[in-house]
Amino acid sequence: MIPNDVAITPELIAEHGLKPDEYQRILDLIGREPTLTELGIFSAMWNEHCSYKSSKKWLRTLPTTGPRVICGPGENAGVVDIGDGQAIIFKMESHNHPSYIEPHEGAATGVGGILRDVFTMGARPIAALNALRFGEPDHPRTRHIVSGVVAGIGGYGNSFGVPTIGGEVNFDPSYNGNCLVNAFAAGLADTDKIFYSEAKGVGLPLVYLGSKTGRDGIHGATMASAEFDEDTEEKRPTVQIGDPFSEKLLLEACLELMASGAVIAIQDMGAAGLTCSAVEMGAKGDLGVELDLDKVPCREEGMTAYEMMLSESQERMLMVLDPAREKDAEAIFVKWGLDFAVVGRTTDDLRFRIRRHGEVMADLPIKDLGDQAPEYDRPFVKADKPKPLSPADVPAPNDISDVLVKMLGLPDMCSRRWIWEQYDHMVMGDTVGRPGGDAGVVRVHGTQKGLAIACDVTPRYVAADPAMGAKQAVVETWRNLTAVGADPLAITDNLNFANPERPEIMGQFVGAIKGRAEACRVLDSPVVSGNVALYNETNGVGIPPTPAIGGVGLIPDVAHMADIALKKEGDVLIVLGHENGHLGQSLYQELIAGKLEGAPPPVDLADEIKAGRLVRALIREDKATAVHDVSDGGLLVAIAEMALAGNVGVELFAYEGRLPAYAMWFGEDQGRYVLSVDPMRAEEVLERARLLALPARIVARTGGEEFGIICPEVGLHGAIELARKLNRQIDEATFLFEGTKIDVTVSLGCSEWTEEMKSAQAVLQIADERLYEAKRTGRNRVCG
Amino acid sequence: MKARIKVTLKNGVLDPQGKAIEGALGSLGFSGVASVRQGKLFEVELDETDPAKAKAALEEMSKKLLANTVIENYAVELDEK
Amino acid sequence: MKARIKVTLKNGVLDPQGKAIEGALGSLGFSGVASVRQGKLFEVELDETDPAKAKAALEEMSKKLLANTVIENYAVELDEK
Amino acid sequence: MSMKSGVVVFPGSNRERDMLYALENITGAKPQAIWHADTELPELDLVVLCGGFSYGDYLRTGAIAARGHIMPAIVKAADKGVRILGICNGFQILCEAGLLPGVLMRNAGLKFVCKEVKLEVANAKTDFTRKYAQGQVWRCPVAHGDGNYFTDPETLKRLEGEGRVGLRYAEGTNPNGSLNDIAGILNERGNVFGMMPHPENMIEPMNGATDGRALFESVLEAVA
Ligand SMILES: Nc1ncnc2c1ncn2[C@@H]1O[C@H](COP(=O)(O)OP(=O)(O)O)[C@@H](O)[C@H]1O
Ligand SMILES: [Mg+2]
Repeated sequence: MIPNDVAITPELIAEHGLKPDEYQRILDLIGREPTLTELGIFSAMWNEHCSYKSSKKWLRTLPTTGPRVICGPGENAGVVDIGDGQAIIFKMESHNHPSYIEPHEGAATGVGGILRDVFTMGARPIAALNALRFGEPDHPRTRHIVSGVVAGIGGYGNSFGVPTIGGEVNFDPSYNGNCLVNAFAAGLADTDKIFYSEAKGVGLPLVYLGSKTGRDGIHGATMASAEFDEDTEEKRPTVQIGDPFSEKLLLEACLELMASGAVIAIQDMGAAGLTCSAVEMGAKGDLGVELDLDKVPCREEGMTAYEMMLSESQERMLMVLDPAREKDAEAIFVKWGLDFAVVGRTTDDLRFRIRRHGEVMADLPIKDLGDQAPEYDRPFVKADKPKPLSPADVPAPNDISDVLVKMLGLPDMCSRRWIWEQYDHMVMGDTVGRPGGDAGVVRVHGTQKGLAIACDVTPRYVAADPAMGAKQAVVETWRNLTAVGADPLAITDNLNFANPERPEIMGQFVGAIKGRAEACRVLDSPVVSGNVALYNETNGVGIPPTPAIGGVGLIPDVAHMADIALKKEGDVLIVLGHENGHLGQSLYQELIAGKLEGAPPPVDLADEIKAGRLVRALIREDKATAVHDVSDGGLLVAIAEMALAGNVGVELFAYEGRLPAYAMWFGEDQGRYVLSVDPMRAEEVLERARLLALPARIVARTGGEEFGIICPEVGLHGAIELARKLNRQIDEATFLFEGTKIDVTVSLGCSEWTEEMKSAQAVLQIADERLYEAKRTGRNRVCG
Repeated sequence: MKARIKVTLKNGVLDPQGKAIEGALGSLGFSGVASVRQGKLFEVELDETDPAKAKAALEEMSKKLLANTVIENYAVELDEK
Repeated sequence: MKARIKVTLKNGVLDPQGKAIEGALGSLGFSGVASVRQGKLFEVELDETDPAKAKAALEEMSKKLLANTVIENYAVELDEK
Repeated sequence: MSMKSGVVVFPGSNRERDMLYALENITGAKPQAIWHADTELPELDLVVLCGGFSYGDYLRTGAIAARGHIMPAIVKAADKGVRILGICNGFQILCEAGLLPGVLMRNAGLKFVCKEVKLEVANAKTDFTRKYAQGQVWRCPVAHGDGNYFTDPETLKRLEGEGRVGLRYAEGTNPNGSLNDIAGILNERGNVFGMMPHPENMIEPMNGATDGRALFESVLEAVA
């Protein structure tokens, strides 16, 4: 048992994560020494996670409103109007630390938490995504973390029954000590049936819903209890276990309850469970809250007030009930086999009062717990802006195809199929854009409308230039939505940074906010929800700044959308957008020069808007049969991904522009798309781009099951040499599938354009013949 | 040599399976079941014949693979011969 | 009264998990593992205090729910007091 | 003629909406949702046990649901010759309830797998496959962690010998290690069918193909 009247020592205060001046603030506010339970409540409310004390000042500068925004940040999730009386409700949230400690359960409960955020507001979840960052693949812990996290995300979402339709994954040594697990969820609700957390009405019952409370996730408390507890039987794990089955029941019960009209306000119990939810509900409604903890359904015996107030047991909710409906409400929960208990009531005295065994364990001013939380204007320094590089500052490759092959085999670039095949992406029957494309798409059930969702950020860009990198993350998300034919609506974000008490980290944060705010404002994509995860740092080594973005877009008619898979032979591939061969901070640079340098690619928001409009129009007019935005790895990678997705080959045309070929193929210039277009329409597409003053050119032709490479000025001999090398490299390259290496073989045929040959067609035909010869004679070889 | 490794959830760790089973037993008419916790049981056959060495190897296996020591306990039992 | 029920796969029934564990143990460098079979362990707390009755109830539970007797065997063990 | 169908909803079912939607879309008649705690079934031509994670898949997949209150009524209906279709978790429940032989074990790869597979119609004379051609290969998604069909050699021989294997994974797409690539089997009488894949998620062009429709159309024809 943890007594309530222990002496509050400086050590105890420190163990609760409170600084001496913060403790002084508590003393000033309540005019006496807090009880242990009260100290616990303050520490929960005033920690970074709940109070946003380091970030609040800056978050206020983000654009959060717009004609479609029904509810911006401040509630469990953001709400955006999608027309016809419906709204999409979405948010992204981190579960980084728990996932590092126990990958499976940490990731699972992260998914559970974000799903609850969405259905607390009255929405049925219709899509989930996840943005993941892991340490380097060879690091001893990485494998364990990756497989646990992926299984945990799948295990929860699959059982709950929400399609997981996308996400992103990066591997980098800087995440060795701190993985990032950011979970996104979106749900659908009627605009007139959205539920909020603001309590209304004095003397109304507060009802506890869901699973029982155990001693899960009581962080500060475990340390504390170890001290107080003379005979601790065993050190209790603080890990929370996810129970997707209970969550599914909670979803159905809550939606039924909401439809019954019994709910006045509702809030899920997330971080700092009962404390945070009760205080928020009361404080928002200018009401006090009284809880009788003896009524709280508990899983374990002898739980103290301290433990109950800080427990982070999952799958729980708190609501203010219309007392006239108590019987019906209870019947619904009994039917679904969940706990339903009146545990308190609202009051008019603005106090947060907790009783246990008839004794008052805490009695605090409810508004001060939230409003008076410390807020910091932390000092920050901005890093110098890196200098833009010219293509010539980055070495040329020995040969281009060699780079392509290596690039496609990079852990950050190889197919994520082994991940998303572990996620049920088909459940609910409305998945129209499966994972593997630019954005996942789900149909709005019963309509022709579609919702496109994508997650993006490129940490190496943000590390080099936080403002530009954060801006880039917004536009990349925006482009991914555009590439499937959606009008981007709004975004949510998950700002993952290291220790904000270091001015250079705070500098990254401030820079990222500025870049983000600008992009959102210009692109008219307000931030409607989000999450800040700071202190991602172990032994002084922090993560690179990783402000992940989740974007949602609307497709008016899913009969007119696009994906990345090439559909047919004989199309031409048009690249739209400015080509400057930008190689600073590119994958190419990392691969060839072994380091990242210079400025990240600049973003031109006005051009983005123009290009986006054109792409969406072409998709809706069915004039582009496949679309992909150009991102990591540049144009050649984008084309290869389209070819691989569609199992249609491509012949690239020789390039005769002003850029060095490697910069053209691997430059990561922003604002670009590759469109697969019927040759009959190519002229029209090029013309429409010209009218917008956007560059566009034909780069390739689709056809064959092969990927052709044209190598000017090397001769047949050179080509055979190159092919042999390619063959060797593919043989040696590591392709990861399901976390294990798989062998890939390739057969290559070569031919030379000689005087006698009349056309390119003929050259290709000969190469084709030789390729088939290579396949016939045993694969994995070169014929020339 | 045959051995058994029992892996059980630590005290206080939520056991959703056990909870569901309790419920199912109740609705099948079994009353008086105060609690059910579900664990795992591994039956292992080793070439090793020295009990002390076998035990040490099994402890290693449990720690490294069979049990998730963040949330689970394990116990190794050798079949006496 | 506390009791344990062990549920194990019958001989000849495929055990994909056991197989995978054998493989994983091998790649972790544990040699000499002839076989691994994975089973379940239920720790049950009963209100019943009479051992014979408790045992009978546990057998019933095993047959009706805890084991799939088509593919699994079970064994009930009471904690001696 | 319209078909009266119902979908049983257990705690943790999660493809009931998909199934209700598919049935209405294909048969033109609104199916009923049947609550697991009921003990009687309405008069129906087809009872569907849908996909999901009934009782969280805890203990064994389908085990707890198979002992639920509604099950005696389903067994009775099966005895009377009512068509019973179990998809995914529904298949697992039918096996646990003894309405179909064998069990669905952990996938051989030990991981949950969601992907499109190819199904081959191994017997096109059943009430659930008659609208397909014998040997026809069609596209269908799977989404399960325990779909590895296993049974003893005699039962397997009987299933094969009596034409009770309705569907098989085709062209090397077996996602779970099932014996003989079995994707779906029938009971002796031919009115109970269980399969792991999800034809209800393959019924409209926007799903990528409409290959799953014929399965429901088969039952529609059979009961007409
Ligand atoms: N963790 C994940 N979960 C589900 N899908 C993922 C995950 N990571 C990547 N994907 C999918 O793999 C595809 C490739 O990802 P990525 O290269 O990040 O796309 P892009 O560059 O277009 O943003 C996308 O369809 C993405 O949704
Ligand atoms: Mg993209």
